[in-house]
Amino acid sequence: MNFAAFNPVLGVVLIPIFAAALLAALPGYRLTARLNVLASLATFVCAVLLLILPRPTPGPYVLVDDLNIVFIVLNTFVGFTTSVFSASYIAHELETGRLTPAYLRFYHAMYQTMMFGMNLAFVSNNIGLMWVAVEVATLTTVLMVGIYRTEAALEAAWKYFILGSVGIAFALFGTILVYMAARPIIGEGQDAMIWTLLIERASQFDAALLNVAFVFLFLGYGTKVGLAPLHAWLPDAHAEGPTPISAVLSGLLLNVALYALLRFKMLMTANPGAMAPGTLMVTMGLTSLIFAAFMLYRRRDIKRLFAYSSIEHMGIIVFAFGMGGPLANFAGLLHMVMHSLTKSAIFFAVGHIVQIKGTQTLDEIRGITETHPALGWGFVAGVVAIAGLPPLGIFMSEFLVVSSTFARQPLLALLLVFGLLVAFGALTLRLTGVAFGEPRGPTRPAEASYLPMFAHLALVLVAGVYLPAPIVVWFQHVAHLLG
Amino acid sequence: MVVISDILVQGIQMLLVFLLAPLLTGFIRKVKARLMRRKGPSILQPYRDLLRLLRKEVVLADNASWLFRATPYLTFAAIWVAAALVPTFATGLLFNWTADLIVIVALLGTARFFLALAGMDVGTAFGGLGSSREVMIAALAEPAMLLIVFCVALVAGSTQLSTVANFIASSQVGLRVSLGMAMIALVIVALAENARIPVDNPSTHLELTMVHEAMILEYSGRHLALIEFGAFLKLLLYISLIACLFFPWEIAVFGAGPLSYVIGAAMYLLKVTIAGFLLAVFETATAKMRVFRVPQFLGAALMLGLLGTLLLFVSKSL
Amino acid sequence: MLTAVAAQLVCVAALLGIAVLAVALSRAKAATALVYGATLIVCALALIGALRALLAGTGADEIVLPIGLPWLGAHFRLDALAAFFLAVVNLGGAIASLYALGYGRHEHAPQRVLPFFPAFLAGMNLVVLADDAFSYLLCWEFMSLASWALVMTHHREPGNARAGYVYLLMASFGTLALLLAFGLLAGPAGDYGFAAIRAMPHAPGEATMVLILMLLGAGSKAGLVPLHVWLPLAHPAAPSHVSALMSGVMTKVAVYGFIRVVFDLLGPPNWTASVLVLSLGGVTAVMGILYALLEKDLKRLLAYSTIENIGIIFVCLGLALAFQANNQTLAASLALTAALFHVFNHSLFKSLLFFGAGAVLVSTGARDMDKLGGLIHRMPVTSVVFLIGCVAIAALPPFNGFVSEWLMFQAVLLSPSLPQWGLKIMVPAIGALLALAAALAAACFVKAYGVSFLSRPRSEAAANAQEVDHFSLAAMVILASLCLFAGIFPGLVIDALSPVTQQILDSRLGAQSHLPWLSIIPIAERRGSYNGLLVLVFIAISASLGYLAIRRFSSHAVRRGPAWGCGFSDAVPQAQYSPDSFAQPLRRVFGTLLFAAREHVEMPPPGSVKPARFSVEIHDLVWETLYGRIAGAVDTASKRLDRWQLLTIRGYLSLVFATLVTLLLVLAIWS
Amino acid sequence: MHSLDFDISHSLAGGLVLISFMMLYQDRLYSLLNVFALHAVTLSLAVTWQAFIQDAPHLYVTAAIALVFKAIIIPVALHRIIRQLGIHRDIETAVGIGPTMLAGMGLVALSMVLMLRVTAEADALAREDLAFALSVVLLGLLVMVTRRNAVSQVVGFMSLENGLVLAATGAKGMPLVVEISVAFSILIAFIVIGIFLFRIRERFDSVDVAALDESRGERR
Repeated sequence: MNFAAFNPVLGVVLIPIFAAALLAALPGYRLTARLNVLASLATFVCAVLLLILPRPTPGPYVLVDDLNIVFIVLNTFVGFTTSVFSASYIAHELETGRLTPAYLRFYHAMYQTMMFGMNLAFVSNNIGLMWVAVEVATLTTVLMVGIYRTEAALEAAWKYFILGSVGIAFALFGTILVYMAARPIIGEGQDAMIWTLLIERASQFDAALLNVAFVFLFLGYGTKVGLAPLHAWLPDAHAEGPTPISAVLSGLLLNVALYALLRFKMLMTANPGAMAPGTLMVTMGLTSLIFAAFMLYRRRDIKRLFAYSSIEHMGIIVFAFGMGGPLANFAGLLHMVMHSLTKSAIFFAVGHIVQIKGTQTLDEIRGITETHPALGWGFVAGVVAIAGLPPLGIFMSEFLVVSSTFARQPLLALLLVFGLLVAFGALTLRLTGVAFGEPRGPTRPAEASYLPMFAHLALVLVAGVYLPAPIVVWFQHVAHLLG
Repeated sequence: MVVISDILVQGIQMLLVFLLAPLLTGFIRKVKARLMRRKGPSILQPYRDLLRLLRKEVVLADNASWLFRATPYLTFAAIWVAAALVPTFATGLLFNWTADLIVIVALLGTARFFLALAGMDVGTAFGGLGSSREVMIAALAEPAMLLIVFCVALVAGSTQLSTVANFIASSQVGLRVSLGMAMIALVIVALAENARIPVDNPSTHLELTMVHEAMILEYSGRHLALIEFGAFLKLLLYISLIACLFFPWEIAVFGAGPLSYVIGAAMYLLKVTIAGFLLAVFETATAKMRVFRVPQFLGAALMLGLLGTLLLFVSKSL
Repeated sequence: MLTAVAAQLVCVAALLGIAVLAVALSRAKAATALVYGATLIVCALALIGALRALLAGTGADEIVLPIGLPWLGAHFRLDALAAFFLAVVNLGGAIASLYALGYGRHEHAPQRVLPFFPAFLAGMNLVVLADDAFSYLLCWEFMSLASWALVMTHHREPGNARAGYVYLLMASFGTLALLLAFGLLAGPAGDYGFAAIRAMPHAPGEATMVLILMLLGAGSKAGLVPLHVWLPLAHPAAPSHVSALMSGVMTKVAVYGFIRVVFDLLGPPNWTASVLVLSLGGVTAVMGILYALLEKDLKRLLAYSTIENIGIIFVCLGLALAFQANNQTLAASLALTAALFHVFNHSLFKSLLFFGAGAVLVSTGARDMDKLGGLIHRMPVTSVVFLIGCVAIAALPPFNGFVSEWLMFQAVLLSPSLPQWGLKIMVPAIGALLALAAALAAACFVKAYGVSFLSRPRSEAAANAQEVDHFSLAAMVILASLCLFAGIFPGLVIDALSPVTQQILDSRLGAQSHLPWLSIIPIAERRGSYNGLLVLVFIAISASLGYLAIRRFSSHAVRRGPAWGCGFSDAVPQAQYSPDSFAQPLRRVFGTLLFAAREHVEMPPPGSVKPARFSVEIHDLVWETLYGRIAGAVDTASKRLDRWQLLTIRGYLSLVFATLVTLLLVLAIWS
Repeated sequence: MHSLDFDISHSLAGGLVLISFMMLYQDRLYSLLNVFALHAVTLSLAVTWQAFIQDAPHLYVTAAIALVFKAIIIPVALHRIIRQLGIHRDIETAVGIGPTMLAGMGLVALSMVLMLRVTAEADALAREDLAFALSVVLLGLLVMVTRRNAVSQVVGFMSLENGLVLAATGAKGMPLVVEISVAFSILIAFIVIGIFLFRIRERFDSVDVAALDESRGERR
């Protein structure tokens, strides 16, 4: 096969779906786990190739541009590390009998299907296809959340499912409205759903129709992003599913929905008559941030805690994109990447901690740094990073968001700072409890590799101090694209 | 040559305060006794007391530390140096520029610091009681003192005592209400700092009412002599200070010749005598107040100092 | 050849390298000696570099590294101001390392200290060097974070977790305030470089806002009342050499931040700004020392006293602002010199005192003064150096603390020349507050020294205390000698500071070191002068004269006997004055109002054999009124909002529905 | 011809809104299901008409799905579930019928105001269609929100989805309509199966709140 003719886009999309089929068929834990890792690695390699090789020209279904390549690379990378983590995590679950081999097969197949859905959503140039892909990803995660079949897990999955379905419906209605707006300009048929064409002609669309469309899209995809008050499914889904899924949910699925939002936001900004989407995003972002910040105080479950922290960070990111401008967009993009890496690292740590302690209740986990120094300090580093302390990456983005906002809209910045501080207080309070103090509960050593966690943390640390110039240029370009 | 005469004058001053201090206390005691229609001891009695104490052996508590033994020397030295820095009969002494009014106050503070520590050293309830009350009084007296300094410095544009004395003596000043207030405040501070009635009673030995005496209760012999001497010096110092700041009449200007030195010295003696007499009259006529009334007493000084400063601003701006 | 700033950065890199090494070595036995030895050497080198930069006065030296904020790079700059603070930081760091060579051996969890100690030092160095807003904040938070990890060293001890939590929260609050300040300074375009900020004009309203934010940001790190609450919790919780660094040095880094932004970046201030700084400083000084006075934990007492000293420094800075606003630059440089001098002094004696407290902790295991006493007999060297520290911090001549306070009072006395009535009236009042603070400080340290080192031992441990190791003693002796040195040769220090005032205010005090007899005359001879050396010599001569005379003329007899106890001899040590009882008179005077202190006496009726009981209740009003309420409000808010988390699915759907309808309504009405 | 096209599709879409209102009015589960079947039939008619006038044969598939799946299979299945699970046959309302109707009218007015103004430039057909579709969507959501029974909520969701299909078919030339309607049918099937499997007898919020919190470990 001629290497140059190889289209990495196909790899990104097809490897997961084939792997899913294969994994559904194959028995045996060791083999499937390794295969899962391998498939994820291959997907990641394809994504990197996509980054390096010249971009394919946008077709009716496939688009690769500066914006989505960020998401794709990030997605496949975290997908890969999570699969590594998942391999050691799931082994333990098998031992303790929480999962049976049959369910494990299902789990691996669903994992790859989900990766397929997400990757498809990123590369699709058709807003209808994107919608379908997002829904596929959502439905697979619903199934994974309920995989333990405990009452709480089923309840969480059910809630996720119902709220997700309503979100799906909204997003679809919005998509239809966009089509309706585009049809008189672009003409009937598929062309009116192709993103590259839409954005070219967006300035001529009926602004009022776009407004309504955006409200629906915003609520629809916003439900998946986890914006308050549409977030209700998120904490439960994070808390009750297997931890790798929590990591993927926080680190990736939220990004998928966010990506969709950003695409439509670009459409809105391209139309001079349409309302500024920024106001809406800023409002919802702030609401999510402040609401989640307060919620953090009353959490007793460690995974639920970090689920709320994801809501909080999604709030910040949406706020940043809502503010717009090169600085804030750059910051939002950076924040999103950093959040994905950090939050999944935290969930890796949390997964191990929960397996060691056998409980998710915060009060029963104490003094981790003493009993498990590497894990404990890794966890501390993760929480410190997610709380926005330097020298880790999130600090840089928060710095940019806050300082650029303060110069433009002091009041908003004050609200933002208020939310950040409240959230910080809660996170560090819990951190102090979990990482320090008299150790409590079982203290046996964890039989797990901390490699994925430390890999993420190392990336976050490096990014906090030094961002390579090509990445900066690339992000700046994307920030510019986002307006 | 000049230096030698400078040192000579400075030495005379040091010797003068050294000799005069017990005499002043003797004088005050005598006057008080006479006011109470007692005969009273001789005016030279303080000298005899000191000599007697020097000859006595020292009784040290078992656990007294070196600090306890060093403190008398230190406090005595600090107070003596401070007293030597206050112009008595002449200004512009050789070492006047070594220290200004703030330094003098601080030197007295050093002395008190070590005395209070010594009071804590043996670990009896009395020592602690004395020390803690002493530092309370000092804590309240010092802000008042600073405001007085401020007030005076505002008039004279300096904290250097020689400069202040020369300036006020030069009669450019005239009578100022604010200076009067500052003086009253300084008198109050002086009463408190020297453990005089109504703040403290230097002659009491009823434990619960003691402040200063409780602090030095463990001292005996030559140590006590030094501390007593220090107290005499301090009293003289404050009187000299009041005289120098508010009544610098006929104080000799540096290098003015022996005659003006003599006149200055005579005037100084007169001033000290009058002050001692007034103090004795005041102490006879007043009763000691409760310890926790002292803050109000010193608060008055603080208020006076502040008021004086404000009035000065007003009068200056007119 | 390395430039000066590059050399400093190399030192920082070395410190970070040591930190990484310490992680690797943490289990090794020799790790403690290796790590502290290495930090000692690196800090000493950095100190030499900083002193050379300060004294040579070669002007600013800059470097840009391709890290940090991508389009800006990390700017570092070494000018006179930075050099001075670097000297303070590295002097403190070097001596703390020396101390820790001995003290660190007693640490039972060295792996929790060794990696963070050099990192902490590196952070402080970097803050001072940073020359753009991003690097500055990054290093600032890094410093906080490293020190937080150190505070959490003894995480199992009760209260330490809370201390760390409050510390981290307040640090973050401060950083966010700084972030906002820099956001304002940088403007909407985001020019985060200090050079750009310096060049930009700043509107008066903006300047005031920045000043307030700096007071919040730097003030919370420095410990200005009412942002001080974390300080007395966190500083004592860390190992003592770290406490010394936090109190003696890190608070100074905060002062540096304030000076850098307000004096250097912001340009000429408005005089009203100085009112705020002055009043906050005055309140901080008095409140800090009153807290200290009521404290009976030795290390917390020292931490509270740090708050007092920060207050003093901020008063000096406020004075400098006031003078600068009126173009009285000579007076401004006097006030700034006083501030910087006090920064230097406080770093010396507060480190010394914390080292002493650490020594006491090592040999008795107690920080509570109710369990100490009589250490002067058991720890001869420590007791002498601790005494020197106490005298110095109580601002008594001839030690260094007095010199800076004297300079400050000289500056206060210049205030009548200010044209504004508000300042004219206010400054003397603030001066009186400072005098009160100084007197209270003396009282406080009489208590600290008197109760811990003098009197009779109050516990078995105190009675059997041992002198500490030679490293610790060497560190303390060096600091004590420096205290004396700076006290008797203040002219040298003032001259070393003049490049800083020259840089910031474009004005300097006259050169002092060539004056006869090493006096200092800040403004003019007729205004005021001071000579620490001569005061010391006089006292020495007088004391020796007295001693010689007495040796010659009086009885030498000494008899040892029991102390006079009114007939009750052999009273138990608990009958001595305790820290609480020592503070009682002052508590009565100030506490009723400021601490809502109440004394409860339970006196049994006559004839009853029940013991009488006495108890004191003291309220930390700042904590209760401000922080307690905030915590309560957050709690209530989270409780209220949490109800939205306990809905049924239908409830959640209703929320979604309501949001949708609201947005559509807005759209319908708005468009 | 154009006006006839318009009138018919207009009246069918209007009929759909009317039937949505009827659903709001029902207080018996069985009658609700019947009304829903009517809703689905009307939808199927509307889609068929659109297929006819747009000359889009693939829309007939959508119409067929609507007819077979939603008008027949689902109602029957739900009937059986009600019987088998012994679900209470009254509809429990969270908000009374009267206020619900008022709110429904408000919602319809809102969607009219929005859509008619919004799509001033679009052709009348699409405009009307969208306005009705939005009304149906909002009314469906209203049903979900104001009714407590799980079954009535599913019905609400399905009527919401009918609105979507209406909108999609009304959008001339819109691709993927069939796929979408299939996808939604699967979704609904999942929900129905879920109800059956998880024995959600009465309502989505059948689980007692306190018990739910305990299972989350969030109660204090």
